[in-house]
Amino acid sequence: MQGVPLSWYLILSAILFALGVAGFLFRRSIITVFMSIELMLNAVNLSFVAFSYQFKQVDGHLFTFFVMVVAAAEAAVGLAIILTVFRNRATLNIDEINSLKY
Amino acid sequence: MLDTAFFYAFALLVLGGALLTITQRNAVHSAIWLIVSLIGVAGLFLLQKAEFLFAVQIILYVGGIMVLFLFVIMLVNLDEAARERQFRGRWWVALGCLALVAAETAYFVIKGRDAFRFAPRPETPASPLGNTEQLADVLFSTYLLPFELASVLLLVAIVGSVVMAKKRI
Amino acid sequence: MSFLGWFLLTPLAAFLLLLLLPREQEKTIRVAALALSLAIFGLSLGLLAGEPRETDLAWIPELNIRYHVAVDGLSIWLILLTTLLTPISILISWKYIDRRVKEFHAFLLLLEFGVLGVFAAMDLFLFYVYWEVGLVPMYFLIGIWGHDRRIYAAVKFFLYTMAASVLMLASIIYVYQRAGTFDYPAILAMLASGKLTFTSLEQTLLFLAFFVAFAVKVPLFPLHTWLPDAHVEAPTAGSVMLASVLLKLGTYGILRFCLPMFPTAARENAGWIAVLAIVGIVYGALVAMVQPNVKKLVAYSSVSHLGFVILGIFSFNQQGFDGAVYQMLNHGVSTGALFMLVGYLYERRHSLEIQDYGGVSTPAPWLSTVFLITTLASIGLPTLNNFVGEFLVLQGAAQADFRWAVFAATGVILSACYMLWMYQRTFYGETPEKVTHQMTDLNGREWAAILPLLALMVWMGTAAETFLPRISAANRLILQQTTVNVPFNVQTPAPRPDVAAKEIADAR
Amino acid sequence: MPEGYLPLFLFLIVAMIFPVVALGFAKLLRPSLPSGAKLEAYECGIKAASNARGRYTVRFYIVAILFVIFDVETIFLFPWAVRNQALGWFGVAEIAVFLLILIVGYVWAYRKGAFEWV
Amino acid sequence: MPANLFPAPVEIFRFLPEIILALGGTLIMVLEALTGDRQPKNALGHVSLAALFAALVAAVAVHGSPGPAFSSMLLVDGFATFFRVVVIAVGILTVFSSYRYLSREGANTGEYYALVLFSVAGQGVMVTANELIMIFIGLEISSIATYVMAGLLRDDARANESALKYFLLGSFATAFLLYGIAFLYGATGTTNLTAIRETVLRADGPSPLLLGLAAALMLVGFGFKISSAPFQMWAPDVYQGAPTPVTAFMSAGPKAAAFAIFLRVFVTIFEPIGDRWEPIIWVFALASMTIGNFAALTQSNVKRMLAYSSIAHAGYVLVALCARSDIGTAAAMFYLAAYALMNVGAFAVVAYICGKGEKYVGIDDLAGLGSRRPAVAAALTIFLCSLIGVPLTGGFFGKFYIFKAALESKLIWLTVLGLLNSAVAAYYYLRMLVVMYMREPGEATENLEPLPAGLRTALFTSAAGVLLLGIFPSRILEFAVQSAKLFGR
Repeated sequence: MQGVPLSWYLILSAILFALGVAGFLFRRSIITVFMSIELMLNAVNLSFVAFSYQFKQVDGHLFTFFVMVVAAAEAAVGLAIILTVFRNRATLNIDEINSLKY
Repeated sequence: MLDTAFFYAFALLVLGGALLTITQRNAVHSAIWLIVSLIGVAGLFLLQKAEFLFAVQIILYVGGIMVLFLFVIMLVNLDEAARERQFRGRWWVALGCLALVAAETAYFVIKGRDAFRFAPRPETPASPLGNTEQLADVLFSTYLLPFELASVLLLVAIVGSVVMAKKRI
Repeated sequence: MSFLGWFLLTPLAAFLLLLLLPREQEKTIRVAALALSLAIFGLSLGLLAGEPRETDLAWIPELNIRYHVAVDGLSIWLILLTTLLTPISILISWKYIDRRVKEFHAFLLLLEFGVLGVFAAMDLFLFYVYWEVGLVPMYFLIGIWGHDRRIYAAVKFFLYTMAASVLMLASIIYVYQRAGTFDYPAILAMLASGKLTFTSLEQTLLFLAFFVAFAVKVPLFPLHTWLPDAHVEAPTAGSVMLASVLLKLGTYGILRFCLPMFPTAARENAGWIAVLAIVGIVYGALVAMVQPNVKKLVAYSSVSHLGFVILGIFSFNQQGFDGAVYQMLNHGVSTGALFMLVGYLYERRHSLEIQDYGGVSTPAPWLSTVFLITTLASIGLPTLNNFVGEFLVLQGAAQADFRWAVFAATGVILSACYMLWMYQRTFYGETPEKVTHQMTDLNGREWAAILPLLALMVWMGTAAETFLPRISAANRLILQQTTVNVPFNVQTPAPRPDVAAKEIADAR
Repeated sequence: MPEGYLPLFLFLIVAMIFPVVALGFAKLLRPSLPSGAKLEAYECGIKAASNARGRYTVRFYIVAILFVIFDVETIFLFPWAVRNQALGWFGVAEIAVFLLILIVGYVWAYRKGAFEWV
Repeated sequence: MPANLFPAPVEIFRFLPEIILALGGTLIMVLEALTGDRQPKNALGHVSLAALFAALVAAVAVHGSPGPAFSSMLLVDGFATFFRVVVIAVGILTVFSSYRYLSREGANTGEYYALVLFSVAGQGVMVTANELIMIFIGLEISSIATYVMAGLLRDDARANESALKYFLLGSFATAFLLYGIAFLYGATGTTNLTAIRETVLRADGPSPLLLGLAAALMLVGFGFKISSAPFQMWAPDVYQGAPTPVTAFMSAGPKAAAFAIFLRVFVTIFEPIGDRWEPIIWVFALASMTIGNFAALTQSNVKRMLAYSSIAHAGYVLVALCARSDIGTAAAMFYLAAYALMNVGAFAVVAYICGKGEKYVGIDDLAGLGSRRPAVAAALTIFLCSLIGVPLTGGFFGKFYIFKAALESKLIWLTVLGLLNSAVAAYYYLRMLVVMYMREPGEATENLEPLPAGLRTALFTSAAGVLLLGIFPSRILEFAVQSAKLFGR
């Protein structure tokens, strides 16, 4: 197990997660916000595989697989919702979608 | 030694792609950089002997979801959106938060270096089967229920997306 | 389930029965409501006779909450007063209430159910349930059938009581958690036998939480601002019930729960509470003097009269207690009668301002004589009911601290001033022509409503002996409970350092 | 790094380097004097009427969604395919239930006109 | 390949309610596909009701044989059955109150009923899950179904926006939850809750630091799902934008299931590091109560006001969680049941009043309901009294029991502040009572169509339920205490 120690993978996934969170909070267009969610999910997958490589068992892989399946389903539904929002309103800019604020 | 080299290469791909995804003005460029980042992550999976996940990552994420993203970007022709200001409020706030999160993670890793002692796992014998076969055994025996529920999940996704996308249902 | 258990549920049954009647026949609804409330009054007389007046059933066994109701000398007369006044208030609102008659009578009976429950509850949880249930119908009575600023008054009434009683709930749970049961007699037994002891800080905090909740209801001086609004805006029946019964919940609560459970804290705080009571008496009287509106005047007079009751309670002696309880009954009768008569005037003249009246005695002689008797009763003329109560309270207060009695006596004089001055302005002097043709004398229905109260005033004034023995028996028991733990003004039990410190340290 | 995949990566690296080098050299060597006419989108000589990138219609999108979902379904079949003799009838029963539910989805989508290309 | 692992019939029986619901949903979709657009869709509503009632009967029957199923993916115990019944009951009430609403909005499609069934099935899986993967998949099924239900009225801009916000923040929360699960997996090596519990309780268990990190991340994920204080910004917009029956469903069903997994994870697994996360939950509880109540004071839209009130009620349940005792769990269970009933009832009344296109959703639109529809007004009064915490209603007993549990574990300040909060809450609920009874009927209540059958059943069952929980709570309370005692042992 000379390869790369576990903590490097964890640091990498932590930084990736942080980038995803930053992207989610600070980007204006919904598509980029959605992409940062995908980044966060990838960070989670990375740490799962790193832990399961550490434990030499396949459960972690399976969890990652299910996370990917769910991410795909969520992307399909999410983009469909984004589509309906766009059809009703020309912009995809988050700040302008605030008719519910009063 | 070779592994560390590959690790740095893929890590660079992943982090570079991620950083550029969230900073690009044009949505298509963000999508492309996201694909690069996903390929980096796939490489890292491979580095950890998870061939099945490497394949699924490429097919599903890059092949499926990113195609969907590009479709949506094409569909809603985001170029005027590109001209608008992309960052909300002050971007140094973003950097501040990023620094905070990075510091916190570093704190965890350094302080917790010894904390990562895990429950002593019994050394499972390296089974002759390949990664996918092992996964198949586990998937269809102990994790049978999540497998069946995944089909229900996909059914809900089909209903949801078609109901939302179709003009007149 | 003994007689008392069934009796306390009859108002609820009457409430549900009334809901079933169709909305249109208002006549049948009024008659049914009157008949039902009279039946309940008849039943309540049965309480006087039989001896075993207690019911103890398990309601929620897990938390050992029990449907434990009992009646003793203290609460028997208050229950009778409530059951008497409900048919009377239905009678006086025969013409007065014309819209949504069904809901009005339903809420009145629900109010009676809540109030009777409070007087009989012997389980702390059950007491709190009845306390809040009594609140909701009164809120609707003021809010729906009141005058113009009724919504403000109703919301103010609800929030005042709700905010205060929420702290009481916290202390009830705390006592339950320490004692292990809600059953009030069991808690008292534990307190007496020393199994359950509160540190001095605990006892003061708990006492204050209970006391504030009751003081808002009394109302004691600083917390009384909701009463004038509630009275002015409430319909006549609402005012009668509010003045004669709901205000007594506070004083009854203090006597029943505050004193026996936290005797030490009660005695320590007796000083400033008595001062507040006296301030209430004098302040209430002075403000009443300058009120243009009759109902506001009577409301402030209640603040003043109930100041006497509080003074009597916190003088910690037999006369004080007897005087306080008796004064509660007198105030219920005389102020209830006063509000009814003001209601009659309002029904005729549709105005509550005093200057709209004048020389009413010429067109309505009988109305003015009855009004005179009630006014004299409320200012405490001897041979009428308030005199006995006030005299006993002053005697008790003198024993505790002579200065209290001196200031309180001034209150009696002041109340005489504003009441008689008000009477003179409304009933004597020249009669403006609007008054002459609007003012008619009492008709049969109004006579039937006021006569029982007049009879009671005289009966309670002259033959107090019929009522006092039961009251003093109950008071003797309460007095004995408040003294058994600690004689008057002696230092408190040594606080257990570990418990108190730890208690506060990890209070999160 | 499982040894089997080394050639794959070498191939990947070459695949990435080749276009970059080729286009890079071309860009350096050719003259570049851009002018208005040259930069216009070429539409067989006709004057370009609107933005090069016209709007796609929704139905393309629905096909893309259903592609992703049924793509996931096929990926689920991979592990089963690899181990179907060992799993035997038990595996077949599982997969049958899995596919049955998704076939209902397919039939529903078909009846709802998600696939019409009109 | 392990021996033939065909699940024993008892294991399938333990999973029966969810199977019924999923098959019901599939059946509805098949029927929807076969029948064209001409037939009225109420028939599909009845099919969904049949499936829900069958699932309810099954859930009660399954309680007879508790125990793990499907290689301990699933654990049926008192706790699971209690929440299953609550979730299915919420589903039934939602379907009852959405018949009239959907046909009025012209969106009476069969898919709505299928999505309700799938969402309830997802919540059933969440509640009985004994495995982190199951929690995750159950959460996703119920969330995706609810996202789509929120955005069902595609041409209504507000519904779209609410679906979008709900989706983005939902997936954001799920990502945090997953990251927490990853660290939990890393710390203990397994994803099975019972196995994790043993590893954590063992002496040489994982380091509290790693567990703390996992707990913190999962707390963020759960915080979003139950809309507690720091993560509650999405709730008011989403509750206001979504169609009213869906808001009723969202505020009761998924929230109760989210609390169930919150309780299961925090009370059983993170018990050893309890004194680390207890102050955080203390702050969350106080913040939710205060923000929820004070923000609701200034609202003029009923749905938005009820959204803030649901944040406050999430705060009360967090107080029960903060007590970290068996009684605390039982109190939380009881409160969630009472809360679900009164909230769905209140939203059902709003669904009845709001008219086409949700025109009349302001508090003043309730004016004069007391005189026009006394029965509906009486039901809403019961729900409001229960929300305020007036005795003889479920809300009061729930609140009382929670503060009893809190006082037992020395949370004196939290109790006092919580009770004062509920006094403040009385004000904005009273505003609705005032408008309903003490104002002359406005335009909304003037032309109200008669109370449809479905809505009448929903209203009066939930009103009866609230009163039952208030007056005779001992049956349900005893069941909650029993299941809380052997919960996680």
